[in-house]
Amino acid sequence: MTPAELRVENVTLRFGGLRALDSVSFDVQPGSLHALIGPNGAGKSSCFNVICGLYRASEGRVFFGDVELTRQRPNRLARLGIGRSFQNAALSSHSTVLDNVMLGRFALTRGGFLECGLRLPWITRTERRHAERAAEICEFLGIGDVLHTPVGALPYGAVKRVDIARALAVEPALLLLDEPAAGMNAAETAELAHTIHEIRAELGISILLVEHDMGLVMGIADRVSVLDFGRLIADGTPAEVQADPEVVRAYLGTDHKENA
Amino acid sequence: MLTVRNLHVRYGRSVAALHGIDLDVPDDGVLAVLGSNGAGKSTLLRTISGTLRLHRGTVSGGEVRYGERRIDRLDPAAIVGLGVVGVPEGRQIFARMSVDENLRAGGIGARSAEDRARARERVHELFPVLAERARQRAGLLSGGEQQMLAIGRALMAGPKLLLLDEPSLGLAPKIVERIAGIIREIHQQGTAVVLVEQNAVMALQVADQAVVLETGTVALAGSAAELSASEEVQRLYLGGHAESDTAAEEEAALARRQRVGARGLSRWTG
Amino acid sequence: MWWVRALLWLALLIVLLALPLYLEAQWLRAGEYMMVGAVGAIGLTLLTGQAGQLSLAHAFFLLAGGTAYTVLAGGQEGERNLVGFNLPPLLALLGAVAITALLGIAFAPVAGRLRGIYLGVASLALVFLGLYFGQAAEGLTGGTSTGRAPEPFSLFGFEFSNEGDLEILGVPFRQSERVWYLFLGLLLIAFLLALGAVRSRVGRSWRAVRDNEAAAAVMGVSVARAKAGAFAVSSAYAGLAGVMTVLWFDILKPDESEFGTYGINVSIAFLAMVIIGGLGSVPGALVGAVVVNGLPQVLALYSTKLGWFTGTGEGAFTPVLISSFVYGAAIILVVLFEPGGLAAIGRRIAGRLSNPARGRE
Amino acid sequence: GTKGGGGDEGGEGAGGVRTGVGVTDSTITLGVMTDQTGPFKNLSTGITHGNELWVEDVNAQGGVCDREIKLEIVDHGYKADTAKTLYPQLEPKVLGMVQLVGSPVTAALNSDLEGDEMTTTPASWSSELLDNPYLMIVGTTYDVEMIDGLSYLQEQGMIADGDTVGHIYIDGEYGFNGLRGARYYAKQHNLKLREVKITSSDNDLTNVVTGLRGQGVKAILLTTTPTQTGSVAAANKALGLNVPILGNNPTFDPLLHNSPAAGALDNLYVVASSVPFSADIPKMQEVARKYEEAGFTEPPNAGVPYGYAVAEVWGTVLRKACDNGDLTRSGVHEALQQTTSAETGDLVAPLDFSKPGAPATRQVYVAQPDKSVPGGMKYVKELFVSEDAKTYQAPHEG
Amino acid sequence: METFVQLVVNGFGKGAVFALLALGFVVIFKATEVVNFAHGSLVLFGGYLVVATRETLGWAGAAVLGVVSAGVLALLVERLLLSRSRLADPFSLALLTIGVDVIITEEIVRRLGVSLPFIGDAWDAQPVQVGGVTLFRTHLVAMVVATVLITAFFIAFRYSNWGVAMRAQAENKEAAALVGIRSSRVTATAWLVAGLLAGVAVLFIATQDFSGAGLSRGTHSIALAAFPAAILGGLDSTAGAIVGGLTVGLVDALSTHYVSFAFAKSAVFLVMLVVLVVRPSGLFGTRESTRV
Ligand SMILES: Nc1ncnc2c1ncn2[C@@H]1O[C@H](COP(=O)(O)OP(=O)(O)OP(=O)(O)O)[C@@H](O)[C@H]1O
Ligand SMILES: Nc1ncnc2c1ncn2[C@@H]1O[C@H](COP(=O)(O)OP(=O)(O)OP(=O)(O)O)[C@@H](O)[C@H]1O
Ligand SMILES: [Mg+2]
Ligand SMILES: [Mg+2]
Repeated sequence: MTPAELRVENVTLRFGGLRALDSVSFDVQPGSLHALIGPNGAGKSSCFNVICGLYRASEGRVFFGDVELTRQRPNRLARLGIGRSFQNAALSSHSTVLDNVMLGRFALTRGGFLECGLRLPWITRTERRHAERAAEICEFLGIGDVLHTPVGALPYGAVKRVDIARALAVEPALLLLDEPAAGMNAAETAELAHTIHEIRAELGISILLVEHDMGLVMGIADRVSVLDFGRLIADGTPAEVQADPEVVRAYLGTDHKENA
Repeated sequence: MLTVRNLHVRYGRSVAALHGIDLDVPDDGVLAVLGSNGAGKSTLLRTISGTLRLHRGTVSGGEVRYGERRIDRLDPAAIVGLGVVGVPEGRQIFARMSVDENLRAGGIGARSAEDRARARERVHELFPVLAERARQRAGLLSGGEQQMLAIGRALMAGPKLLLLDEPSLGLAPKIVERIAGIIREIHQQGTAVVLVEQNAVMALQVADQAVVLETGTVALAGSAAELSASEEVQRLYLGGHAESDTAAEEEAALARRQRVGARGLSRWTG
Repeated sequence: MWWVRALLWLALLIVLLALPLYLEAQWLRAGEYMMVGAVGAIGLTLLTGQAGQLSLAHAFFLLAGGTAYTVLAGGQEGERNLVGFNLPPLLALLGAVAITALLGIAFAPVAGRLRGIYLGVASLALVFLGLYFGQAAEGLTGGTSTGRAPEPFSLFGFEFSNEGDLEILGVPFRQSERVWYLFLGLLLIAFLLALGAVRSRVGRSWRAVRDNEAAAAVMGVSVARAKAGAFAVSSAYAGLAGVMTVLWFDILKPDESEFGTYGINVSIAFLAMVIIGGLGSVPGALVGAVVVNGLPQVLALYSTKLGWFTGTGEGAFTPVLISSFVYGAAIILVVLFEPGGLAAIGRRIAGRLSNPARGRE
Repeated sequence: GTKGGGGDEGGEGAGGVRTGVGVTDSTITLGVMTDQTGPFKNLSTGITHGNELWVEDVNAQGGVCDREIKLEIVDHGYKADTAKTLYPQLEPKVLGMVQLVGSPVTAALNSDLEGDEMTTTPASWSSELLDNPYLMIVGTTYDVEMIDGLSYLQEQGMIADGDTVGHIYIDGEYGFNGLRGARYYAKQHNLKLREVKITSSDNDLTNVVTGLRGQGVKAILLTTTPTQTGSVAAANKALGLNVPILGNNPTFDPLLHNSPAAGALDNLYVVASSVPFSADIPKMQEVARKYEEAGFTEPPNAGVPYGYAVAEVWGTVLRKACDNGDLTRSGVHEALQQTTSAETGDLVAPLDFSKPGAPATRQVYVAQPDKSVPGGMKYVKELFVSEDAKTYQAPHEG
Repeated sequence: METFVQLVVNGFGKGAVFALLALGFVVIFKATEVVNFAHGSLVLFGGYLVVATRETLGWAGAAVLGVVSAGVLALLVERLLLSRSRLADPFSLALLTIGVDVIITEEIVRRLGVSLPFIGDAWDAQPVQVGGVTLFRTHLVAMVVATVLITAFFIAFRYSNWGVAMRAQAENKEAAALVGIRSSRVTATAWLVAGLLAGVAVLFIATQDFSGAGLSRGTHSIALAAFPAAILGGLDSTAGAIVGGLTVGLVDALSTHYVSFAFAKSAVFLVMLVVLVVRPSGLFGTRESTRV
């Protein structure tokens, strides 16, 4: 799938009196790695939720190529080629890793209760094929050896990877990652950075990344958008953004150089 | 003074999470605990705070003492009563209660109403957003705001020993700085801290002692400065942070490939 | 070692096939009643265990299914104003299943808005409505006073009743024996369908909706449809169990109070089966049904046979009472010692047989 | 081997009598399917004790047809499913059933009974049951009781043609059959009938009586449980309505005298075809004495004489079958239909089972609660049949 | 009109008792998220002890004993059974209470034998006439008791830490333990209180005025009838218990007369259904809301 451009146009999101997003606009170029950063509560996850249709924008629109996402039901997203990981992982903790990742294949497969129940030959065949692919994705993310372990028994870092694997299992053209490196140490973060690189290089997809680990963001992003109190306060290359005094004030803090 | 001696912990019948941990945290100390995913850091804190049982875990050997008291058999509330208060991994705020009620719940363990009022003031000072959102349902806060609430809630009990499990998780750099500041401040006011962190830079900055756990045992221990200087800590925990340091990244990637023997991921052709 | 498990299942099936040659009619009846329970319990475990929707409406769908079959297969009776369509029994059975599925879908919009115990009690409303309509719609149900006899099931001219002489291996095959095979067949179909669905994308979508609706939606699952689907499937199962119920009783008789053949006690009993068996486990539902539906029957049969608890009079320990105690105690013990239900025990044993646990749940 | 192979098809037994299931050379076994655990355990226990007393008596006199009578008692707890599995176990052991409690149970077993030609006495007096020729109803039916009772009220001047009366009935066989009688009488006498359908599990009828008061009823008819009768009586008084209340046999239980409604029972009239426990007739006094001697702990109720009377009728039928030389099930059935006058020492009005579909009698007593007598009820009118009851046509009659 | 007024009076009178019952559900749910299906059996147990001891202790003594024992039994159930399966989810625990319920109920019904003892001696069947309206004394006393108890709870929940501790530990045992809440003490208290409430309720239920029946299996079913009351008001709301209870009483009374008796029970559930469709967590219940 050739990725399309994601355009966020003047999106405003209100919760009662609170403006979680305030007329936010930015584009994610096809095939690029775009980071969305900002202080806690700035509206990054909310922005993801608007893109995914989980929140209805109060104003503004979001386009993916020609499709207006803000008019789609959330379950259409996967079919449009958008995969997403979650800040809190949002997995079925009693189910196995493989079962969780296979959920990502939902939109790619067919069959209702009767077909599946009867285990028609074509159902079993596709099921097997997709399970192989899911295993391949897990392998790629380094969780291939825990395919049959319930997610609840995994350490946090592995859980985050399962979540990413599930998002990849959608076979997305656009991948949304919400703080994938949270809870990982430096080496693991570096490993993740590499993985993200590889995903983009080998699959040629666009990635929109929310992350607080500036090392990771500045190291791999092509472009960075910065939110603060729901407003877009900066948008540019990592270098530009890092130098922006407004961003330093609102987000990075004074001694970010050493800290980040 | 918290002392951990030869601690063994299991989950269920099959998983041995800790085998033979020894630690000391003096009453005025800050101990940083580093280690990769699954090393047993959270397990260690659960054991100290007495919540291990809630995860079907059991202490299968060794002991934990706080002062003279042996605490590995006490129930969590009694441990809180001794002044040992924890912030669990992954926030675990009371999502359906308001922000304010969360703080109130945190204050239940406090000694007096006065203490409680003082603590609340202080929490609001540290995290103004918690005052602004006092009436909001805690579950609707952003991830970082929830983390702040979790720390604030623990502070409400006026702890003498604070156990923090990855407090910087999901926090913006500026807030991480602030948390570091807070930890220092708490420490100066006479509270000991055990800090489990992935953000080693921050952890080693505020700690005076540090240990590195690897698969349930103490791999390295020493003063924070010593550990910062050690090569392994440099590589695994401090390394990848420099923006330009692609060498470390490469190395890590290589390590991964060797570990899982994975090929790359090719496109799905249907 | 999947073949060990397959062999065990096969052995069980052979035993079940042979039983009518050896068991007396009353034991067959008890067994048939367990099968009725099992079909219903499978439906409920899909809905409550897999899709996470607590339902106490099962008894209502039982009544709906039984009524639908009786009406579709039955004849018009002018004198009593009874409605009937004279359909062939097989068609009537399928019709009943379809009708209950539709009723399930009709309730789905309400169910979709509610969660947990709120949904549970809300669904209880259906049982009370069922009680009311069972009494009021006499043209369909025959009313509480006399009820209405269902057309015996027949398949391609073969009657599952006492009609005609049939003898196999010297054993006269009468209604009890014939119905045993009918129920066994229906149960087998119900069981395999459920198992297949649970292990496929359908089951996966149910579990996803159960655990996190937002995540499920983003992965392409239509939450409303998945929920409605689970409700429809579960009600269809209950409907089939309802058809089996009227065939087993030889009568459709709406209840006179909320405790009866289609009352809250029945809804709760189904819930008990599902939890005793292990929430979400299809084989567990079978075990749960054997415990809950079978125990009182077997205990009553045994105790009269052996002359236990023969006290009459006030305050006597009768078999019915004892089986209530055992039922209660069974529930308590399972929750106390094996919150995962009996299926968890089974899984542990299976886990010892074959090492890596297959991805299920 | 399989379970197949040679059922005993019956044959010639001792004394040249053909015998079948449930009969050996020395015993005749009769079944009792009763409720010792569920909602009807009070009445059922009384009936069972009545049955047992009779068996003792009859065996003391040498049994029937030179055979001892045995009862096979099973408890189904008013659960139709339990009954349905217990039945095939009981069936091969018994000749017939002297007691079958519970309308859902009776309904569930109806086709089995017919298939097995099992003559059975249900503890239910609904004329709807009479379409099954094997069901033997001892006493008159609910519909006839209501008709007789209403004519009693009218004869006493408590109601008049054109009045409004309320009828509270439990949905189901019992209540509906009573209502049938009330409707018939209402039609004959131009009464305005206010029908209130209730369920057997709801006992507080204050709101119902409040409603009837608003409609200006002159009498309240009941086909309810005793508890519900208590509620109606109490509300009748509390709300200042104070109209006569007419209930049929199962509406009264002597336990009502110990309830808060005790003071409100003076308006209650009970019609029944079997006598109350306290009845001043020799046979009843004899049964009462035996009940006391037997040392049963439960307070006696009307179930006891009824249970005794049913068994007496069975005695009559069995003796007739014995005389006919046929103690098989079909023999019993035949004997039943030849029974034109079963005598129970006036415990129950004389019975005639020869007309299929028709109640075996249309005579009733009228009684009123009276705490001072054992059994808690005293006669106010001896056995009688009203004109309306004579012309009434039961649903399966003819 | 007279009929209508009388019906409303009857409805509110019964509603007060339903509110007491609903409060029993609410207390336990608030503290543990467990729906206590055994409430009916606690009600029966309290009643049984009153019956069993009133010969020797006199009515008042027996009533106190009954209330206390129901509380103690509830406490025992919690300590001996529920607290031992701490790792089970609320759902399974609710089922466990069904098991408890079956056993206690069957045993007490067995012990009651064929008797149906009434226990509201102090007020039962002594109506008061005001104008053309009959006020049942049971209803009046129940209203006073319910008002006092529910107000007390409301205050306790609002102004003490008890309420906060309850909800906190209901929601997240681990986090609650970490702030020093003794969850076993909180749950035990909740059960004790719910048991006491059940014991109080039975003094009004097994009466001629309220249920028309003495202590019996039916007493148990009535506790179940309070379910819709608790749900309708919101399972974790004290105010909800009152409003729910009164609504159920009123709907029942009015639909009995204006629609049909047989429909009354369905009517209660239908009203509840409508409320739930509009407010999925009841009138005053805390709304479920989650985010990712
Ligand atoms: N469903 C909701 N209802 C009410 N307020 C909400 C809701 N979702 C988000 N908010 C509020 O909107 C603001 C933005 O939240 P969001 O989760 O988007 O922040 P974020 O940028 O992802 O922060 P973090 O980095 O901490 O995860 C927060 O103040 C949050 O409290
Ligand atoms: N509840 C549990 N049941 C079974 N095993 C568990 C459980 N919790 C943790 N473990 C196992 O115990 C080991 C230690 O886990 P722990 O959570 O203490 O690691 P950690 O160092 O905190 O990792 P992370 O940095 O990912 O939080 C891991 O192998 C983990 O899989
Ligand atoms: Mg976020
Ligand atoms: Mg951890």
